[in-house]
Formats: sequence, structure tokens, C-alpha cells
Amino acid sequence: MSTVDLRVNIGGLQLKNPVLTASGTFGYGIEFQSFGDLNALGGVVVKGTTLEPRAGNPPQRVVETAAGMLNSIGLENPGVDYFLEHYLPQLRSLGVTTIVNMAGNSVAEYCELAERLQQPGIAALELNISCPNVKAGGMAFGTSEKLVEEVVSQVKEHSRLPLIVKLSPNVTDIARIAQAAEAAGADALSLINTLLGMAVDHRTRRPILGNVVGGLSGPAIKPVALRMVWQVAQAVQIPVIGIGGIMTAADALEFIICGASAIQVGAANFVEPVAAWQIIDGIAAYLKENGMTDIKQLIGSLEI
Amino acid sequence: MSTVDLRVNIGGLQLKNPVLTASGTFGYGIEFQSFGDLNALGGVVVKGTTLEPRAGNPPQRVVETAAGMLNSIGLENPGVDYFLEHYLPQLRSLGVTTIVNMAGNSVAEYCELAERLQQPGIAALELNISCPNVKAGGMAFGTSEKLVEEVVSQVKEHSRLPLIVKLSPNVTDIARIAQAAEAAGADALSLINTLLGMAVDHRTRRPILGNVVGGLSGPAIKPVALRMVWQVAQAVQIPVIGIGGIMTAADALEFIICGASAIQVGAANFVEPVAAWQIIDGIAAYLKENGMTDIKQLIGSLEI
Amino acid sequence: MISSYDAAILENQQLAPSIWRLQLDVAALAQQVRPGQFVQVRVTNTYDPFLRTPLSVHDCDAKAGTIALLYQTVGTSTHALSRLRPGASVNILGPLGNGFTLPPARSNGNFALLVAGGIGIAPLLFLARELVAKKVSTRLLYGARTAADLTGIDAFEQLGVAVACCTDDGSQGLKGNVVDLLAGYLQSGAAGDVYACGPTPMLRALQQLVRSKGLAAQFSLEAYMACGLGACLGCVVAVPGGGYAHVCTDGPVFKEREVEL
Amino acid sequence: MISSYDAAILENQQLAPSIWRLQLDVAALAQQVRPGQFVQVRVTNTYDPFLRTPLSVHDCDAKAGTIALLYQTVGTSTHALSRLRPGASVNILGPLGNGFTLPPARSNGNFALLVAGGIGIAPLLFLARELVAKKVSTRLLYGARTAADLTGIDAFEQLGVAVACCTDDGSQGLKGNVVDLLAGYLQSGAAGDVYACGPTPMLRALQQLVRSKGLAAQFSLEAYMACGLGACLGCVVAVPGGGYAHVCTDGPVFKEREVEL
Ligand SMILES: Cc1cc2nc3c(=O)[nH]c(=O)nc-3n(C[C@H](O)[C@H](O)[C@H](O)COP(=O)(O)OP(=O)(O)OC[C@H]3O[C@@H](n4cnc5c(N)ncnc54)[C@H](O)[C@@H]3O)c2cc1C
Ligand SMILES: Cc1cc2nc3c(=O)[nH]c(=O)nc-3n(C[C@H](O)[C@H](O)[C@H](O)COP(=O)(O)OP(=O)(O)OC[C@H]3O[C@@H](n4cnc5c(N)ncnc54)[C@H](O)[C@@H]3O)c2cc1C
Ligand SMILES: Cc1cc2nc3c(=O)[nH]c(=O)nc-3n(C[C@H](O)[C@H](O)[C@H](O)COP(=O)(O)O)c2cc1C
Ligand SMILES: Cc1cc2nc3c(=O)[nH]c(=O)nc-3n(C[C@H](O)[C@H](O)[C@H](O)COP(=O)(O)O)c2cc1C
Ligand code: FES
Ligand code: FES
Repeated sequence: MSTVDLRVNIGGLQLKNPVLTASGTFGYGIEFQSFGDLNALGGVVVKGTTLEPRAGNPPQRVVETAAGMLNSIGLENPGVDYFLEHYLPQLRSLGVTTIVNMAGNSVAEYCELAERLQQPGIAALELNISCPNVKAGGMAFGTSEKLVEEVVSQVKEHSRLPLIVKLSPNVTDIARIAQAAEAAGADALSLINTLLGMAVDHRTRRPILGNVVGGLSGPAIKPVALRMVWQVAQAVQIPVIGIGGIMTAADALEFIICGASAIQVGAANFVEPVAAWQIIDGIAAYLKENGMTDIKQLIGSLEI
Repeated sequence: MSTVDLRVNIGGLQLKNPVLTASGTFGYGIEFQSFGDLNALGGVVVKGTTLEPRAGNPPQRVVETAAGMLNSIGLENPGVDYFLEHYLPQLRSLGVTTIVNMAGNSVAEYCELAERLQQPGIAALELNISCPNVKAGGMAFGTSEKLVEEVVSQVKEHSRLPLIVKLSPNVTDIARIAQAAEAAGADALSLINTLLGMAVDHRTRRPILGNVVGGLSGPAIKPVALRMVWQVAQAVQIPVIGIGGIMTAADALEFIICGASAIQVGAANFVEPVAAWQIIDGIAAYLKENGMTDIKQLIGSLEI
Repeated sequence: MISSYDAAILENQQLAPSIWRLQLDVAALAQQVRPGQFVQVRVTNTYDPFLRTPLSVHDCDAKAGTIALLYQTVGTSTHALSRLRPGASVNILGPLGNGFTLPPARSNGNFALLVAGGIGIAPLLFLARELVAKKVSTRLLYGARTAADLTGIDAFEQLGVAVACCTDDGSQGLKGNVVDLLAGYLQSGAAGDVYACGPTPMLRALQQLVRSKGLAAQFSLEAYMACGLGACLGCVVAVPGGGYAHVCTDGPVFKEREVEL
Repeated sequence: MISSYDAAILENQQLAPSIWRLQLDVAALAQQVRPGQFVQVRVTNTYDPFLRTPLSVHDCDAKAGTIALLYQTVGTSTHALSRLRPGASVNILGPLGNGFTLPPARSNGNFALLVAGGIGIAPLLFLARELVAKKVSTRLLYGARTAADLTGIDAFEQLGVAVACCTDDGSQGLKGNVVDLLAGYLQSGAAGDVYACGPTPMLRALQQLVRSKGLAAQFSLEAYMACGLGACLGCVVAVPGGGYAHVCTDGPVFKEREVEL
């Protein structure tokens, strides 16, 4: 039997395959246990975690849009303590490659979070400086090169774990933000987070989301995500993780061809809970069909 | 018979209704004559026009994406002289409210274009500083407040016609770009132009578009467009024209409710050539059903 | 265990101008689902509609291995669903949610009052079937806009459930809403455990009524859902004292005291 | 005049593993369309697929008021089209494009050589019908991957058109491609006006051949299209001397010398 090597190394984080599940779209993994072996995934990026528990935004929090959806969850999460006590032991005993998505309101909060998360069973940290659904911090960090540099370099001083910086697409020049994160010591970059959007009910003349605006995800945003991943992969030396509208193995392959060393499956998990597993199989099948033995042959193979 | 008043005034440009067709998606109007009375439209924004004829980008130039499409036409157009000799007389004799979308590589080019276009039969100018499909100029202008101010104030000095400035969505803070355009003398703003995107064929491992990247339009981008229109309408005093994924009257109403005084129908013209006319009827019907007599009652009526 | 099923469509029948009943062949699910639980239906394999559609299990025949869904055509997904024909299949995830808490079998003096507003009738037939199986004396109070929208009363009557109706326009039963209908019924001194499903304004009024009468009540709630699996955190309802519960996993059935409507 | 038609589906029939024939009731269009013109089909009313699908008019019966389309299932739109059944209707825009230039009726010594590669057969049946009506002696050279993909040869033969085939795998006719087939035929000294449709590499090779033989040729081209109406400027093909022509309005039929393939 011909086998293919799907392993990738993301800034020190060794993955058995390049398929991760995106933060906020796969819970803590546990919710999807009945659909497949969590341990067969490249890894699980858990819901954005904050120092204190957060209740999140008022409803309505999600709405379907053309080939996508808006969400304004607002980082609802039980806080880092609860995560460490309740979820981490389960994930560790299941052997899941666990990446924690961190959200904070200030550099100090991010640093404290990072320190609290230096725990066995946590494979890497993903720095969420791009959440459009919270007032303070969140996206603001991700849209300024100066702030990106500051938060990344500070967090690096408080963490030995591989640090993935998750970028916001709501910027004029994502390549420059990416370079700022790289210069400040990021081990890898993940992109894109959601595009800021809005939905309105013309009958009631009110916004549909309780928070008025929310983050757009799903196949609708794939062309934007693909373009940004391609731009960023050319602009930096560190590995890039592609995110945005990945529903099928074909979508995932496009990101890898554009330079992504790994990908994250987001809204697809809601539509097809076995999507991530199907994508792993589809990537392996594609490599075989194309006579490749190693996923690394495909990364950045786009011919212009 | 109860009638409703659909007239709007866009910075000195009087329109019989708020429904325009978007530049590059309706040719010169003439192409759609067999589908309806061009004169019944609020107006037609013609294809982006440059001083010299342009051949445009190499094929493939368009591709479907999820609930949308990418284009990299690259401003193919016969040049301003041909427009004035060939198309303008036809449009004038049909009584079409004609708005010319101008594209240039430099402030000087924009100014010269504006001067050439001070012609009877041209109702207004739309300054395209947001085209993602050309190397020089184009989008670069639209992403810098300084450049926006410069080009807008200069063009204003060379034009007596109402000047609509068309904004790019590929920016961190569209409200600030909008304010820069307003401060420099724009009579109205139109948004959004396309989001920069990309498509890849995983079988050939090549970009699908000859130009590699292109502009994303269609229903996929509506949530982003709606959010930006809402943000800009709150940030400026001048009228705002909403564009992006408008397929139906319901879509158009959402933009108007968010603060748009008029809207433009883009990619919808390809899918349903009678879309613009249907939208006019649908807006009128909505006003009647909701006991309104004037479209102005609806503009910016969003209740938060 | 929550699983994904490709369920063959046995029947897809229009019962009222905007109400349809879908019968699915899905034995493994039929054998474990409980009243009040729901499924997430993938109506097409395209991206329009994009998200799945949550629908309550309307009826279930564990022996035959079938379930029925009762749905109202309101938008893209439900209209697309109504166009599917026997022979086709739909992918569904389930069983989802907690379901109604049923009283212990044959417990003395247990009266069940089922209260439905509009398509809120959907989860109550399966519930009625199980209540009757437990020998609980069951009554349905059912309100809709017009007589034409009152669907499937026969099925309740065949179970031996007493049915009282009301319509907004008085075209059948009392003219008025179902909370008034219940209030009238309770005036005679009757009592019982309330099991209700319907629009939020109805449930809000019902909450007032059952509190004033000191009745126990369970409400089956709706919320806009992305996943139905507890992963997206989209489907929240406010809870007393602040914060939110998740309708897909903490519900969709809540004790009336557990939620702020 | 280009118009929008809701055309009822009379028949939608599978002819080969991936080739279907759709018969539409659309009298006003059937009465004006010419060989080589195409229509833009809106396969569903959803946003997936989003754009219309350009398909050549395969056959036309002006008296019966019907047209036929022959299509290959390659992606979302064409697969969705193959799922539609008689009774349903599709919206189409047409007639679009220029069509083939036919020789004057009964002109002496006019021989027509129709050259089809794969689904390129689509526009050629309608063309053959009109050529035969003009008493032009017509011959079809038709290549496909395998015997199973050669569809509708009967219809040509019924018109009195001589048919020669080839397949990539030799399962029917000559083993080889249709340009080789034509080259072989021309070796005997035969000549004629070439009317061709097929994949670009085939047309490129054909262009070389007809140039070397000094034959007149018309090519029906494909390009990815958004509008089909000359409005989007998406559908370009390079022309000699630089610049582009628009396949939807300047074509889809071009004289071989007009385009750089
Ligand atoms: C747990 C649960 C069980 C349900 N059971 C049933 C049932 O048995 N039968 C039935 O007919 N309906 C049921 N619903 C409601 C049903 O899910 C929605 O009507 C359906 O998703 C609408 O989809 P659509 O695409 O047709 O409409 P859309 O085009 O999405 O929307 C049409 C209208 O319906 C509203 N709507 C959309 N989704 C929901 C939702 N999840 N909840 C409430 N309103 C919504 C929209 O706001 C809009 O006003 C249930 C909902 C939940 C959460
Ligand atoms: C003027 C014209 C006439 C045509 N006539 C016919 C015909 O009679 N019968 C027929 O079967 N096909 C015809 N085609 C091609 C047909 O339009 C495409 O096969 C169809 O649009 C594919 O749509 P899809 O959604 O099924 O595939 P997609 O999912 O869009 O794509 C599947 C594959 O087909 C390619 N493709 C998509 N659109 C086109 C296109 N416009 N031209 C070439 N390749 C494309 C894609 O690049 C992709 O590789 C014609 C095209 C043109 C421009
Ligand atoms: C419901 C929902 C919740 C999300 N929560 C988070 C989060 O907590 N932290 C984060 O970094 N990204 C979050 N995201 C963004 C996703 O991780 C991902 O970047 C985005 O959805 C784009 O990918 P997709 O198109 O595949 O969904 C969330 C997305 C959705 C849809
Ligand atoms: C094929 C095509 C060509 C376009 N050409 C132009 C142009 O020349 N000038 C311009 O300002 N915008 C151009 N646009 C952008 C549209 O005018 C519009 O801003 C955009 O498509 C978003 O609207 P939509 O989603 O309704 O299509 C073009 C768009 C398309 C799809
Ligand atoms: S619907 Fe996703 S958490 Fe409830
Ligand atoms: S397809 Fe739009 S111009 Fe030809």
C-alpha cells in the first residue's frame, strides 16, 4: 500500500496532518467525539479563552447569509481556570493535539493568559488579535502593526509554547501586519479570522444580530482568504495556516497550494460535522493520485 | 391610486428613483435595452473609462465563486473619446441619466478625464479610486486618506458635475477614508467596489484568473457591504450609494435602511438582466405596504 | 449517541397551505429519540441554503423505524425541503437536545396539558403518544391563525387526547389565543403539568399564567442555530440572574422557571 | 431580439455517461435562432450555482416551437440541470452571439466539413440541418474519448450527412483525434469549408491544418462567461495584432483567421 506523509511542522508544533479545526467552530472537540476520532485530526483549536468567564453577546448571535454566516458570539467562554480543570484533562487523556485560542483586552491580560496556559497537554497557543465581536481589544490589536508587535513580543516572553498569531482580514495590507508579527517573534500565522459584516431585517428595520455587526465566515469568504494566505505566504518565512470557507478537500488543497502549511476547518463543522476527517482523507487521496509522497511537495506549489 | 415618491437627490444629482446600475456590470446600458426601458432606471453608471483605450487583462477574466464571482477585467474600455462620440449620443437621445465611472493612473489623468467629461448628457461623475484590477493607481488611491483627499480636491477643481467617490472595501477603516473624501469636496460616496480575492485550480495548481487576483462581487459580499455602508452613512453628511450583492428589492431595502440614499445593482445584472427594474418595483411596493409615501422616510431608518 | 444519518424520504405531504409532514426511514434514530428532541436537516448539498435546519421530531414509530417531521414553509430551507420527493434522501443529525421530562409511569393524579401555538404543535404529538403510553391523562389546547392552519388534530384524538382549539379569526374553536383558551379551561379549577411550544410572545404570556396558577410547565424553545451540537454557542436564551443557556444542548425544553423570555 | 424566456422542459434525457439532451418548449426563440447561437440558462433560482450556464442551441424545430440543448455534466450547473424533469421550466436568455455564416443557398461546389471534438458536437446538428436544407453537401468528422461518448450520430445520418468517427481509445472508428481524421480525409484531395467546435487544443491543431491546406474555416469558441450579453467583458479571446475579441457578442463563431488560439 502506498502511503503518503501528511506530517507538517508549524513553528515547532509537530502535526500528524495539516487539518485543524478552527476556534469557535468545534467547541472543545468533545462535542464532536461521536463523529470521529479526535486523535486522528491534526489538532483542535479550542474556543477563544479569556482570563475570566464571559457570558458573550445578547442573542440573536448567528444568521445565515449567502454561502456563509455571520456570528456575534462575543467570546462566550467559561474562562481559563475552568478550561484547565474541566476540558484540558479530557483532551489530554484522549491524546488530542490541543491548541488554545487566547483572547484578552490588554497586553497584560494576554501575557497572564499565556503563562497560565504553559501546561502539559497544550501543544501551542493561538493569539486571537482579530476577533471582531468584542468591544475592547480584539480586532483593534490586529489592525495596527505597532500593537501587533507589542502584544506578540510580550506574549513570547511569557510562553515557551509555539505561538501562532491569528490575523484579521479587516485591514488594508495584511502582508505588513504579518511581517510585524513575524518580526516580533511569532512562530506561525493563521488567517483569516472573520470579515466584519452585518445583516438587517427589512421588515422590522432592525439589525438581525443582537450585537448589530458580526463576523462573516463560510464559502463566501474563501476567495478573500485564499488571496490573503497567498500574499502572506510570500511575505514571511514562518509557516502559515490557511482558514476561511474550507468545506472540502479541494478547498483545503487550494490553500496549501497557495502556501499554507496547514489549514483550519471552521463553519464547515456546523454543516458537515465529519468535514475535517473527510478533508484529511481527500488530501491523502489527492497526493496519491498526483504521484506525491509528502504533503510538503504541495505546499506553495502554485505556478503563476 | 396611491403613488410613492421614489425621487432622491444625490449631492446635486436628481434621480427619479434610487436604483442605478453599477459600473462594469451593465455595459453602456445599450446592451440591456431589450430587457427594459433604460429611462425608467434611476441611472446607468457606465464601464470604467480611461483617457486612452485599454485592452484589459489576459483571460480567464471571470470565475464563479460561492454565491458570487471574481473578475479581473482590468478596465478594458475604448477610451473617453470613443465613449463621447459613440455611446454618449445614444444615451443622451434615449434620455438615460448617465454617470461616467472614471479611472486613471495619476491625479493629472483623473483631472483631464473630468474635464473631458463636462458634457451635456452626463449627469455625474463617479471617481473610481478602488479598482483592484489594475497595477498603477486604481485601488492604491482608495486606501490612503492623503491620496483620496488629493485626487478628490483636484478633480473637483476640474468639474462642475456632481462628483461621486467610489470607495474600496479593502481598507482597515472605511469611515476615515469616507471622511477624507467628504472633506476634500466629494458630493456623494458610493461603496463598495469589489473585495480583492483569488481562485485556484487544484488540479492544474494554477490561478484561475489570468491576472492571478480579482475582485469579488455578488451576494457573498453583501454582509460586508452593508456593514460598511452603515458605518460610512453614520460618519459623513453627504449622501451614500450602497453597492454589493444586491440581487432583490429586499437587498436594496436593507442598504437604504442602513443609510444609503440610492443603490447600484452589479453582478445581479448578469444573472437576471431585469433585476434593476424588478428592484424599482419592489421598493415601491414595500413603501406602499408599509404606509410610506416617500423613499426618504426609509433612508437611514435602522433602529438599533 | 448523536450520529449522522442518510434518511430515505418515505412521504412528504402537504397538510395545510404552509404546513408539510415529512416521513423518514431512519431506524437507528427512531429507536433512541425521545419526545422534545430534534434533528438538524441538511436539505440540499449546495451552499444555498448553507446551514442545516433544526426540526423537532413530530412523531416516531420505533418498530417501523420511522420518524416524522412537521414543518412550516417560511424561508429558503423549508421551501426547498417541501420540493423533495419520496425516493430522495436527506442527511440528518440527531437525536439532539434534551427532550421533555416525562412524569413517572401511571403516577396518580398526573394530568398533562399540552399547549401549542401554530407550528408549535410539532413536538407535541410524539409527546402525547408517550404520555398516553404512560397512562397520563392528556389534553391538547391548540391555537392557530385560521382553521386551515390547525393540522393533525385527528392523530391526537386517535390517541384519546381531548383537543380544544382556538383561532385568531374564530374560524374554528374559540376566537382568541391559546393562552386565553388555557386560562378559560383552568377557571373550572382544573390543573395539570403544562408542556408548551409556540412563538416566544405566547410562551411569555403562558409563563405569567402558569406562575399565577402555580402550575409546573416545560417549554420547548426555538433559537437561531448554526450547529445544534453545542459548539457554536449561537443559540442562546437568557436565564434568570444573568447569562445564557444554550437551546440546542441545555434545551430545547426548559422548565419555565429556567428561562427569561 | 434577445429576450428572457421561461421555457418548459419537454424532455431531459441521458444519452451517454455524461451527456444529456434537453428539449425545451420556447416557440418565440425557436423561430429566430440561427445555428451557432447560444442561450444562457438559469438552472436554479438559488445562488448555488450563481451564474447562468452558456449552452449552444443543438437543434431547433421552428414549427414545433422547440429547441434542444446537448450538454456534458462537468460541474455544479450542468449536474443540477441533469436533475430537472419534464414539467419544470428553466429561464433562458437568447438568442445570443453571432452564429455560423452559412454559404448562399445551392451555391455550386460548396462542401461543408463539420469537425467536432467531444461535446463540440453540440452546435453542429442544427448547423447540419440548415446546410442540408440549403443543399450543401455535408460531412461530419467526429472525435470523442470512447465509443460511449459518441452521441447522436443517427440524427446526422438521418439528414443525409456522411459521418466519420474517431476515438482516443480506438473503441470506434479511427484510433486518434479528429484533426488526424480530417487530415486523412483531405489527403484524398477533398476540400470544403470547415465548421468546427471542440476543445481549444484541438482547434489550435485544426487551425494549422486548414491554413496549410488553404481551407476556409469557422470555429465556435468557448470562454468562461458571466453575462453573455457583452456587458461584463469577461469572455475574451486574443486576436491577431493584440487586444481581444468578446466571445459572447463578436462570437462565439469566429473565422479561423480572426483569433489567436
Ligand atoms: C430546536 C428547534 C426545533 C424546531 N422545530 C421546528 C419544527 O418542528 N417545525 C418547524 O416548522 N419549525 C421548527 N423550527 C423552526 C425552523 O428551524 C425554522 O423555521 C427554519 O430553520 C427556517 O428556515 P428557512 O431557511 O426556511 O427560513 P429562513 O429563510 O432561514 O428564515 C425565514 C424566517 O424564519 C426565521 N427563522 C429562521 N431560522 C429560525 C430558527 N432556527 N428559529 C426560529 N426562527 C427561525 C427567520 O428569522 C426568518 O424570519 C425549530 C427550531 C428549533 C431551533
Ligand atoms: C458559447 C458557449 C457555448 C457552449 N455550449 C455548450 C454546449 O452546447 N454543451 C455543453 O455541454 N457545454 C457548452 N459550453 C460549456 C458550458 O457552458 C460549461 O461546460 C458549463 O458552463 C460548465 O458549468 P458547470 O457549473 O457545470 O461547471 P463548473 O463547475 O463551472 O466548471 C466545471 C469545469 O468546466 C469549466 N467551465 C466552466 N464554465 C466554462 C465555460 N463557459 N467554458 C468552458 N469551460 C467552462 C470549468 O473551468 C471547470 O473546469 C458552452 C460554453 C460557451 C461559452
Ligand atoms: C460561531 C463562530 C465562533 C468563532 N469564534 C472564534 C473564536 O473564539 N476565536 C477565534 O479566533 N476565531 C473564532 N471564529 C473564527 C473562526 O475560527 C474562523 O477564523 C472563521 O470562521 C473563518 O473560517 P470559516 O470560514 O471556515 O468558518 C469563530 C467563527 C465562528 C463561525
Ligand atoms: C465584471 C465587473 C466589472 C466591473 N467593472 C468596474 C469598473 O469598471 N469600475 C468600477 O468602479 N467598478 C467596477 N466593478 C465593480 C462593480 O461596479 C460593483 O462595485 C461590485 O461588483 C459590487 O457590486 P455587486 O456585488 O452588486 O456586483 C465591476 C464589477 C464586475 C463584476
Ligand atoms: S446551535 Fe450551536 S451551540 Fe447551539
Ligand atoms: S460574457 Fe459578458 S461580455 Fe461576454
